[in-house]
Amino acid sequence: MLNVENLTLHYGQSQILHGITLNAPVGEVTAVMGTNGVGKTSLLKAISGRHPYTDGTLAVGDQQLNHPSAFTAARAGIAYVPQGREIFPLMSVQENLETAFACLPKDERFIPEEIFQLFPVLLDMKARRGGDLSGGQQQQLAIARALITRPKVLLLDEPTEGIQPNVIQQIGRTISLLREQGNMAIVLVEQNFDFAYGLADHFVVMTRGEVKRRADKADITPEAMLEELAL
Amino acid sequence: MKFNKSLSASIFAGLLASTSMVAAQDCAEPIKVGVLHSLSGSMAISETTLKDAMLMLVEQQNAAGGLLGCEIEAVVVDPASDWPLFAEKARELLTVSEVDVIFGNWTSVSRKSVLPVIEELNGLLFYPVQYEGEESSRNVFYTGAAPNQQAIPATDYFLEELGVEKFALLGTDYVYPRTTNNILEAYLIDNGIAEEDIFVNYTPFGHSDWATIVADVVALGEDGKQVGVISTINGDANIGFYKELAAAGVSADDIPVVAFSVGEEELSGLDTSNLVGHLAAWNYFQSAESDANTDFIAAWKAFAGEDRVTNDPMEAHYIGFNMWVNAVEAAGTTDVDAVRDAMYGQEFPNLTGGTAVMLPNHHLAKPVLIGEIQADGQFDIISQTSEVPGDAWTDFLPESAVLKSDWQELGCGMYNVETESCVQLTSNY
Amino acid sequence: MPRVLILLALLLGFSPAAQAQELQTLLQPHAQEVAKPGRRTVGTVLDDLASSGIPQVATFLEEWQDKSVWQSPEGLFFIADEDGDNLILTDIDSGVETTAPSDGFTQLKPNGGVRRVIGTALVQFQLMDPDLNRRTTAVASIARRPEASQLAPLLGSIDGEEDPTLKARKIQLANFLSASFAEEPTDRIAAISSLSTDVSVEARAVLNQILTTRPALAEELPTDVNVARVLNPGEDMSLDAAYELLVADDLAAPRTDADTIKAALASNIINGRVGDVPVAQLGTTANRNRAYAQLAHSGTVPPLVTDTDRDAALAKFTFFEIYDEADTAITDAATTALASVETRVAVGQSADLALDALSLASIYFLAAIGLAITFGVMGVINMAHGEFIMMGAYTGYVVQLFIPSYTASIIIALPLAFAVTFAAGVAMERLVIRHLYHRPLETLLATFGISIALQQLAKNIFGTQARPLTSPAWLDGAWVFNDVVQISYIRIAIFVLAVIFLFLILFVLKRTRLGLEVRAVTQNPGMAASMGINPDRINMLTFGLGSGIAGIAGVAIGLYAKVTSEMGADYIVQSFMTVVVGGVGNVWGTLAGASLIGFLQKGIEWLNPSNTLAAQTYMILFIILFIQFRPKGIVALKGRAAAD
Amino acid sequence: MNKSFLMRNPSTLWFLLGLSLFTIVVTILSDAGLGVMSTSFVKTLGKTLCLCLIAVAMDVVWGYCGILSLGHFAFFGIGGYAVGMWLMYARTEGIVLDSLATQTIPPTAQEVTDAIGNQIFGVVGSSEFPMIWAFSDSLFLQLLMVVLVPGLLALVFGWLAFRSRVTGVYLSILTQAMTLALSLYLFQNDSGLRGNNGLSGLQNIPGFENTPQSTISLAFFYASASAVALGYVLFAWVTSGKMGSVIKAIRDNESRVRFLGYHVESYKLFVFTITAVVAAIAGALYYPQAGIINPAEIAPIASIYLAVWVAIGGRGRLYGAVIGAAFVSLLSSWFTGGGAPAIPLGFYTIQWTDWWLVLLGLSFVAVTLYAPKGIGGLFDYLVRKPS
Amino acid sequence: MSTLLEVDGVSVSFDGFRAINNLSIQIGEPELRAVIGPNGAGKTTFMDIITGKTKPDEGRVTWGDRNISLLGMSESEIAMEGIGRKFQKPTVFEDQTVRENLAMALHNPRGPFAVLFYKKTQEGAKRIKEIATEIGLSDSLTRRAGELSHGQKQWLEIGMLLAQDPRLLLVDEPAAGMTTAERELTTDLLKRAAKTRAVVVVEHDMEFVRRLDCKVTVLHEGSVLAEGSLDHVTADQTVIDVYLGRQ
Repeated sequence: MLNVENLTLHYGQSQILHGITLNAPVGEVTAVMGTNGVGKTSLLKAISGRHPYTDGTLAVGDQQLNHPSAFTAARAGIAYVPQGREIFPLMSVQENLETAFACLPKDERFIPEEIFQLFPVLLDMKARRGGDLSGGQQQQLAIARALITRPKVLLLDEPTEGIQPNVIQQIGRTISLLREQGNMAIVLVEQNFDFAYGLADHFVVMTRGEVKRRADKADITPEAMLEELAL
Repeated sequence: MKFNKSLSASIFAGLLASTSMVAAQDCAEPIKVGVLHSLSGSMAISETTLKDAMLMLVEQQNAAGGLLGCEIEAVVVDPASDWPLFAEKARELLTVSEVDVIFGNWTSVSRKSVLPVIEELNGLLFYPVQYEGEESSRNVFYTGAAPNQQAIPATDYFLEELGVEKFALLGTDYVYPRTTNNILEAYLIDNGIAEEDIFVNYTPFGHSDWATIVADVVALGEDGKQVGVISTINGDANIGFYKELAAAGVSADDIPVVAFSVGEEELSGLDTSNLVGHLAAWNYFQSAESDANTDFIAAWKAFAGEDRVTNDPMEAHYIGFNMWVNAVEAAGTTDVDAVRDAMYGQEFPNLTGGTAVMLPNHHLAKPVLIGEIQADGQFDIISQTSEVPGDAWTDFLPESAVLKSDWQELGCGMYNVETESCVQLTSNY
Repeated sequence: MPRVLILLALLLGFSPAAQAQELQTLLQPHAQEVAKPGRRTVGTVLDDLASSGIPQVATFLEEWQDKSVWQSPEGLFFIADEDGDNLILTDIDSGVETTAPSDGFTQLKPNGGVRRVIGTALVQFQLMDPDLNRRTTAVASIARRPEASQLAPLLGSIDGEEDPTLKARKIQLANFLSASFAEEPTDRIAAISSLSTDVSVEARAVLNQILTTRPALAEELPTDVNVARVLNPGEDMSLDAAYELLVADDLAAPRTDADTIKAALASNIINGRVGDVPVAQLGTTANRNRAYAQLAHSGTVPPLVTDTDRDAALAKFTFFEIYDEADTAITDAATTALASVETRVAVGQSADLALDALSLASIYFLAAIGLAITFGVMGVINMAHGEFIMMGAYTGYVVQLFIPSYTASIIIALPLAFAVTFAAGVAMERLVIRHLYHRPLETLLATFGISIALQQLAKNIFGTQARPLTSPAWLDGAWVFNDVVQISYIRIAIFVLAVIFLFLILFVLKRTRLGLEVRAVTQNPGMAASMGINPDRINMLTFGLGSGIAGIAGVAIGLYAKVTSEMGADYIVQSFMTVVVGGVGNVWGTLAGASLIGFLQKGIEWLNPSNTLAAQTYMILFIILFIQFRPKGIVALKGRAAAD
Repeated sequence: MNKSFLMRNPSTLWFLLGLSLFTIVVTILSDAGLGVMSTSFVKTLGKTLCLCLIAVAMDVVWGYCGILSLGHFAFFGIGGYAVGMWLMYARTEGIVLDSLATQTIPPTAQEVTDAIGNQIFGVVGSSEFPMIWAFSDSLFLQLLMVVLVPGLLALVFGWLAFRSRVTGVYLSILTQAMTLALSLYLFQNDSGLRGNNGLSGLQNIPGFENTPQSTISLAFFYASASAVALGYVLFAWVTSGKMGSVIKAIRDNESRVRFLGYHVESYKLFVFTITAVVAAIAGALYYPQAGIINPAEIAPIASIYLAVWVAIGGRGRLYGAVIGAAFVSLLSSWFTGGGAPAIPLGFYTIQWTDWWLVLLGLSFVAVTLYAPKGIGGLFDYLVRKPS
Repeated sequence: MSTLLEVDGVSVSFDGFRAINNLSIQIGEPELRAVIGPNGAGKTTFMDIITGKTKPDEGRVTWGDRNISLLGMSESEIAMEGIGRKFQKPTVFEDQTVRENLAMALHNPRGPFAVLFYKKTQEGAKRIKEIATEIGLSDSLTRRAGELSHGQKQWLEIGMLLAQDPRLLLVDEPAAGMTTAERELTTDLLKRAAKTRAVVVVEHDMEFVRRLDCKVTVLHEGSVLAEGSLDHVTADQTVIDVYLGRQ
């Protein structure tokens, strides 16, 4: 579903990504792994249009996206759950969810039942301000918000960062549910090794802006994977 | 600059010589009349009209054969409502364009800016607007009203005819209202009005929030005395003032308002149906009935447009310009000193009937008119005095009462009659 | 004049018999006074007319008051109507209509003072008139010039009055007249006491008139007069003023002022000296006084009255004020009533001041609310905001040119002004501001450029003269609670408009899709874009909204004040201060800022009512200090603009 | 400020050379030489030089230090008022003493003061001698005021503002409010500075009553040129060395400079105050040439225009400010003076007095959008090799 | 090695989020210290607290031989005490030359008037030259800082720190965006600097930290998780868990 070829990206004069190629098939989870500062977040920013990439191609299905701006990327079906959640702090949970309607035609602008089934806590918190939620709740809100756009590609950046274990489990269950539904390609950037390894179908290991290793889950043991990620 | 000017002048002269035989032989150059009125900035509202009036007068004079057999050329400059620029442009007119006379200025501050320049260069200025007096310059002829030709008669009307016992003096905070109100306060106290029965208020230029002030004025009536308002409010601020007055239901029968700065032009900015009966005092109203006025209005509308109105400063320019033309003809030259001498005693018919006379103190003797506002934005003249001689130094302030201006006999604009000496030959700025 | 006299003689000769009955003949001896009446002198004519008993007198007086009476070249008076160059003349006696060319006729224009006197004379004819308007006019005339003689007819007319409002008014007036003029002191006291709850200016006038005093002095305080209070020189009046009173009564010698001394010295110079002081040394006050003392000693000039002399003279006398009204009971009653009224008036004045402040606050709010969106929410410094206000006002003016009905024109002008300024705002955002989002200071410069260009453009199109923008008749006048507390309808309308806008904007921001997207973009533009919101479009619409509101504010401001090309400049600095003081990024903040500024300004004005300019100066100084100590404003909130 | 400083800054030398050349040319063309340049034009040039000086000050505070002050014309005006008070007082004192000398009795000091007060304030409707004028009899003290009053005002205002870390647009609005408050204060007749009329007749220099204005204007022209030269060198010195580095660094990244150990607020205050003082000196030289100063001169719009001159000339380059101020103000007077020929379009004739402001306004927009470095940037582009 | 800086029991919260939680760290003089930790561990906030940018809710920060408290001092005062800081994003003054950048940072009086009348000295020029050589920019002294490559800017910023002559150098991610060769030079630079003073380096790149070869402090959720040599801490199971997200 998501096809990224030879993507390069600069911050000012310094090159952050050196020709990344990434293919995320629909209905599967592709995990991008690597220690801090290897360019994982930059990669997601480039795909979601939040930071312009320098060179390379980006496509969602058959649709070529030529250096999309963030909102064209979103409307093309790339939903982005950023690191740090980026909830709108002064808006209620309901309003946060409704921001996603911008991607939808008028007659589809409703919050599907399913969302509250996935994240029942949001139903209780509907009227609360986004900024007042706990980190875990915010994370769920961020994912729910992304799902309402009916995405073809879901980009998740460190969804477990700073979140208590039970919520992590819940998020994990949600992701596998989404994978099973098979409506979207999921790209997961994660430092939590166990979490990532548990969910992913494919791995892309990055180091210093380059792809160091790519592998399907079947082809690599956790130990080998850890070896790749060694500190 | 000068080089350019003389070059173009000689080209112009050459053109004249080759293409036109209109000018008499001794007219190498046309007689130049400087027009020093703001065409941009805040004062353009009032002054543009005067520039147009001057152009019309010059055109009429040229059509009537020019002056001393020469064409008259109007040199128009724009001091842009910027007071220092008035001095600069006046200097330019006198030294670069070498005009023979200047007609110009509206605000007092612009006149004060120009005074040192024309006194230094011995120019001649005709100033057409009603002003606060307390000034006399050898180089200025004041064709507008001095306080005793507008403020004092209007106050007399209030005292005599309307029986006003308590006065609200409302003004914009600048020199004309300040000085006029000082004079009026002294005058009212002389006429037996107690000091506590005089309420004074100053507001900024363009003030729009009048509710409180109007309420204060209405409250003045609480001791049962007849209240009257003397307004020296300037320009746009009047619109808000009259709107608030109308809204508060203050009719001219309850609290009459007489204004010194509201003319036909100012009234065109608002609906006057609620203001009928309020007053203004001037030396001229468009509604004055005389043949000269009918002709003047017709000529003006033909020149400037059907919807244009005439007003007092225009009449002042009309009289001033014609007097100057006659004085030049009497002197046979445009030389400033000769023209000045010829100016004294010049007579010219007013547009309102009667005759204006130029006095040795450089002011005119003119009748004072009081008009009531009508629903159509014109004034109904209900009182007209005989000619009142303009007085440069008011008799109602102790410092000024001892001063006298007489350039013809005494050769001094600021002559102290007590010490019998001339305080100064230049004017005070 | 001689010609008039001859004519008069002719007239008299022709109809000697009708002389007594005809108004025209009655008027002719007074012709000059009728043609040019004066307030003080017109009384004799009116007395003659009133006592003549001629039935046409009332009509004539009304027409005269109405400036509808003309004098023919022969000196005869007609009621006339202008019809082109002709006059339709109505004979004042017979009512016969004729037509004559208007040449030579002069219209009689009695001035306001005379018209008022005529009105008083008309009272007796109009008070019982079947026409309600005339009765109302008569009552108004009484109110303007209350006289003792009017009390009886007024009381007589009350019972027959059918109109309840007018009847109440008549009773009120009768009460005023009784308080001043009733014969029995008890009647007067009763009337006076009933006024103690009436805060109207008229009631206070009645009471104050009863309590008028005059100053007096005597060696001993007299017991046979109604003394209002004793005046202590130095406390209640200045010592010099008290001494002046003595001088005026020839009870003391006048004081010698500096000019008199100087003049005396100048006329007594002998051999270059005055006394033993050389003229050259007379440049100090001390030396002058020494020289004068020597002159006084030699008897050349009257002696100097020193401060000690003055005080000694004053000590011999008592100064006091006497009521014009001799009856103590009446003045006491009036004093009590007035004290009660004045308490109520003070309360009323505070309320009125608060209303004025509220009104001013709503005007500031209206002027600033568009800016609260463009500057407060988006962080764009739009110096042309004032010009958008101006554009709105001119839109209102142009609409009135085409649509004569003021009501309809305002209804059309409001949305049209919004549309015009919305379009202007969007155009400006697209063409200029979009490129400058990261350079806020330069937005200031660029929009300032647009501001002066728009201002000059308006001058070129509409001229420099102020243009009329007239409110519909139902907004004329004021809501009058009483004579102290009142506020004009147009200000109420502006207040209502401000409230509507407050809620409208809150509604748009909180309850609409646009508002949701605006808030999302404001709080986190990047994330908003990632949710599929086009920030460019939102910025454009938000800016358009802010500008559009400025346009509507312009119509409102134009209605209550003026429409000129420079009107926007009057509001721009204050609008920015309103937003900054209130706290950027919050509509409630703007409300708080406008209220603070409005109430502050009225408060300072109240402290110094004669100088409005000073109030504005101190208000701004206060704001400068306020921002120093609370840089984020009253309602501080984080927003995109708050970041820099 | 030694020779080596100038040697190290050739652009300053070039500027001084150009200015001297300009002065010489003006002298030759003026009445002192060939007489083809009118006195009014010499005055215009002298005034323009003063505007260039304040523009240079503005450039330092804004272009170099990043503080967009919309208040520097207030300081300019205060300088003008301070000098104007002495000029008015001294001139009037001369007249009054002459007139009183004819009296038989010599006047007392009080009479002299009263007469002066009446002369100066009588025309604006009062005759009290306000406290503010206490030092107006002393040229030295008033000249001290030129420096002290704006300096203190800038110091206090700046201290308050910088201390509470009001920056960016907020500071601009605050300085604008300061200007507005000052001009409103001066508009009041009660301020003791003659309200709307301001101080006039300033071109008549006491003690030089018989010197023709052509000479006086040339003298002021020289004084203005010297002030510009000195001011330019001063600011070139301030902005060139380490001080320049620090203030430019504050403009670019205020907090980084803090971490370098510099007390940013003191630097801002220093720059704000010293430019305020120079602005006041420019004003003190300007108004005797203009002849009149009044509150309208201080209106907030004047300070915005000042910023515009600097923006059009090019921020961050001293010569840019000079070019901008000279270019826009001379062009402005050319257009409003009717110097530009009207353009007939057949159906409409473009009169530049009407359309000049529209053009000027749009050119601000164009400069901000397309030429953020202004004319100076263009100049740089032509002079320097592109790097 | 004496204690130069002592952070003791410091906590700070933002909007309810506890960024630093009872953090205690001691830095000696001279010392080279690396601070590592996953995102959000509080590394940058730690530096903010020391340099006065953020005021802690509780705890003490004492400095130097006289144990003065850094809390309550302004940023510039702390800098003058001898604490230099390099930010994550290189912040050199791009409009100015390398020499000017360095000169500004030189340890000299910082008052406006002292700066205004500052005269270039032989000594200062020599020092600039030395530092420029140290950071490998001796040929670029007259170039505008904006023209430098990313790595050079990082070095320049380190050079500016050195010019300040601080006793404590806080360096935030010096190697970000650098090529391998540049990284090596940077480590050498830091190691040399640490010979005479305390240097604290925050860095993600383990390779880089390894090359620094110094004591490592691992931060996690606002407090110290482990401390010791790199080998020691990377062998620590809790550290591995934290780094790999296996709580």
